[in-house]
Amino acid sequence: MINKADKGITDVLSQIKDGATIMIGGFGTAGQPAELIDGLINLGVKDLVIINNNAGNGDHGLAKLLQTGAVRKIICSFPRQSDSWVFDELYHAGKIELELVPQGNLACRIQAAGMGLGAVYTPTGFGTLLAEGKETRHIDGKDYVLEYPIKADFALIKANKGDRWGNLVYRKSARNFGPIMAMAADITIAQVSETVDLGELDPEYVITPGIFVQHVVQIQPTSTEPASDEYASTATTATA
Amino acid sequence: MINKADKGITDVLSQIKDGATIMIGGFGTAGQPAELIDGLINLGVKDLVIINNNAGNGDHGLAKLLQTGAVRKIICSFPRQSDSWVFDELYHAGKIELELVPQGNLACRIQAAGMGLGAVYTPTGFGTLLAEGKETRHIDGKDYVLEYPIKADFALIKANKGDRWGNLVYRKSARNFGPIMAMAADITIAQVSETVDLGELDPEYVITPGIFVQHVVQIQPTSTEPASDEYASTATTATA
Amino acid sequence: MSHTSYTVLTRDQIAERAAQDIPDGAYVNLGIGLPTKIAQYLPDDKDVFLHSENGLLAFGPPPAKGEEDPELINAGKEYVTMLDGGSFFHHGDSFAMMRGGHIDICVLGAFQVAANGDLANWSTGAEDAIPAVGGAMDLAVGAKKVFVMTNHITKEGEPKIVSELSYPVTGKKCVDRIYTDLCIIDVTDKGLVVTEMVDDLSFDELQGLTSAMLIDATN
Amino acid sequence: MSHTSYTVLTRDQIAERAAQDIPDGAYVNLGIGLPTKIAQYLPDDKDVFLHSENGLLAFGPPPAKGEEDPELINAGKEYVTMLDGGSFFHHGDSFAMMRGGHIDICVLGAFQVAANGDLANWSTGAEDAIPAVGGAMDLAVGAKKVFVMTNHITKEGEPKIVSELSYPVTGKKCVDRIYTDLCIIDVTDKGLVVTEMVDDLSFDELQGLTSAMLIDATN
Repeated sequence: MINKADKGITDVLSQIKDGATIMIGGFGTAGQPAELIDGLINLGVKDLVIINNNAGNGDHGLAKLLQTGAVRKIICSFPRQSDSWVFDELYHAGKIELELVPQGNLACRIQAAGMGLGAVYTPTGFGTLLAEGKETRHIDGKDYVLEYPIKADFALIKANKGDRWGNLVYRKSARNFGPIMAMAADITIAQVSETVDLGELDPEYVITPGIFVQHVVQIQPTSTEPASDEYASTATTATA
Repeated sequence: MINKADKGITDVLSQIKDGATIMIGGFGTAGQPAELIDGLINLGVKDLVIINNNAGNGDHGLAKLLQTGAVRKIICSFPRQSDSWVFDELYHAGKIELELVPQGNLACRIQAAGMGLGAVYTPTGFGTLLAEGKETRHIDGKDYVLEYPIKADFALIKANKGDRWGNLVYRKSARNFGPIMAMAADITIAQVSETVDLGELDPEYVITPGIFVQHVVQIQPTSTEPASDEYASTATTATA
Repeated sequence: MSHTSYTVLTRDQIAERAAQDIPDGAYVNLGIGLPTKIAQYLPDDKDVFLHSENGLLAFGPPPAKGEEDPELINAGKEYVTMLDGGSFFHHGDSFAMMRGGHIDICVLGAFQVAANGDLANWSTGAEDAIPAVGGAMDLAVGAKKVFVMTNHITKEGEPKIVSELSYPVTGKKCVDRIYTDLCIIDVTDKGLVVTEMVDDLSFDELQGLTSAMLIDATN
Repeated sequence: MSHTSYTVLTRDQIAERAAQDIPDGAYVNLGIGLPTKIAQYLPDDKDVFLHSENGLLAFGPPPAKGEEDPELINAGKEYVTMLDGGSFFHHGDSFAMMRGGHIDICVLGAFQVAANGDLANWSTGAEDAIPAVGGAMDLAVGAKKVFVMTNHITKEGEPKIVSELSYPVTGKKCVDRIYTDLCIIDVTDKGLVVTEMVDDLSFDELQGLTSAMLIDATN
């Protein structure tokens, strides 16, 4: 009997080793798996390649992970934000490698990985600095850039509800990269606000079918504070 | 105020002209928009290119459309079935052109059109007769075939419920090609079993957002018979 | 910037004017910053569907104080609400809407627009700046119509509408129309065609503030 | 086909044997026809997730008489049911599961399997036949493991396991294991390795019914 929700954060994350390539869901803080990131920080692995839309905000979550020096390279579309000082400093000090990808190409390359495609011709970025040195092709009157899939060893994502087979539903704009990252990683770890019984998620409305998810970790809500502090931000409060 | 559900079948279909390329949803009869196809037959347009997984069953629906001689070419993955005698006869008589596409490449090429990609490298079909003459590439240890998007002027699909903004939900395995065809056609016409008020479809569970749908046509259920005769099969019973 | 006889449009006035050109039923992406203001001026009797890159269609105005949901934000990371008939989807589908030509109109800010419709709005090319692009390049190539909303000249008085870009390009030949605080310009095969100007501004004055050649079609 | 001393497996026995090799938690696509039978022999104490090309995951056995739903069918167009924990999705996602390497095992029928793992199962190449391929080529290249389930020889007594295909290929070097009514063969870098045979069949007899070279690993 398969139970993908039977382990705690520490246990689940312990599979991640130095040098891993890790997708992290979220657009800004919405959908960012804060507790999984904290768990990753506690794990202390190094030399990571991180794929995320941004490069962290403030001093918590992804920014905190960067601050520990654990990240060798980040692939993202929008690292520069008003509160991205952690990344800014590392970048200016030459301590982190940046691969800047237009947001839609980021999404599309992640999708290509999940779909098993070898490469795609995308119109985005043609003729720009971000396509320099890349192969291009004129197809049916339009110009395209050849882009390769972005795969990952792990995807850490945040969903709203999950069951023991790994089926997931999300909440509002926290969905963003979750479903496509789940498809592109060898091992997808989803933190959820609620674990539900098999059959509680309507098969018509499962957003991420369990085939794309290897672990479901329930995060215990411990406060009713809003926003980024919605849930306790220490990994040790996690239960499964 | 936008109401995409304000026209009947005849009215909506009258935009389709000779020579149109038309995607038709369905896998076998599940998800086949029977009433829209009947409407298309009544319309009497000629020289059509049809994209569907199959090439019709029995003497009704898509098979009946083929029988009228309206179809110049069909793009599909599985035309040969126990009851595909209409297509079989046309094909053997050289009266219809067939482009045979592996089912996953059919899906993927439809998706590529909806996503605005110029082409994709897919592993499916490499080294087979169905990739003969096609460009190939070895990427990261694996062989791929270059495949181009399949677009259409129209998509005729079947959904379960729709609203006046074109949002759709489907029913069980009748979903199949519906959502991806809706994304790949200039004009998508969805027949639905029920038109619901705006807001009745939960935004978390809209499967096809209205941006991909131009017309919603409600088919009046007129019998409780099972299977392919679930609804009246004449276009004239349609209301919107 | 010195002028005597005419009054430049405020940011709100540019937004209000641009809003008039958005037809009923349009699927629209409003870029972060200035273009976002357009939402306030969309008439109630039109159904205009606002799209946001992060997976929202038909979102509505900001929530009431205290009703903010950190998981209901737009691409500018502002709190929004959902209209009845709205939907959520993942980033793949969201950018398919953009890249696949399903968005009717996007309105973007600009550093520069060139005479041929080239757009620069993602990077000034400054050596020490951290590059960031977001969804700008996707919108530029993907939307059916690309509108730009911008001040006509920079704070330093430099023209933003130019013969050729000096800043790094976001999208080639992508801009269809430019709304500035001075005028409206259609980007056409014949060149930049001015269709409206603020009162008391002469075409020659406008040309003087523009380093690309303009064509007067205001009368 | 003539033989005296051994008994070939029935179709059900092949299915039952193959079912034993499907581990708990596997995502499995059972090809139309013979492979479909495997579903009947999956043990109840295992969670095996059956996938169908037309957008089903974790579907269950056929419905009771009178409970058939024409909109709940598998790729073989047979009526099925859904298990608690199942899901529906569109064809794009369904083939992403296959092409993207998310399906652990697919079990396919075969016209021929070559010594190098090439599979032919979609066309006999007959001049007047209408070609049809369905999802066979996607499964062949996409699943992590491709099992073939087939009679060892044709009705006419011709070997189906061959040095090189004479029928058009479905997928190159894709087959990992072959279950026949006579034996189980692993397709390896060293060649075709026989790991099990029916009782009273000698390896030489089996080789005689096979036109590719076999390696005996049954003891």
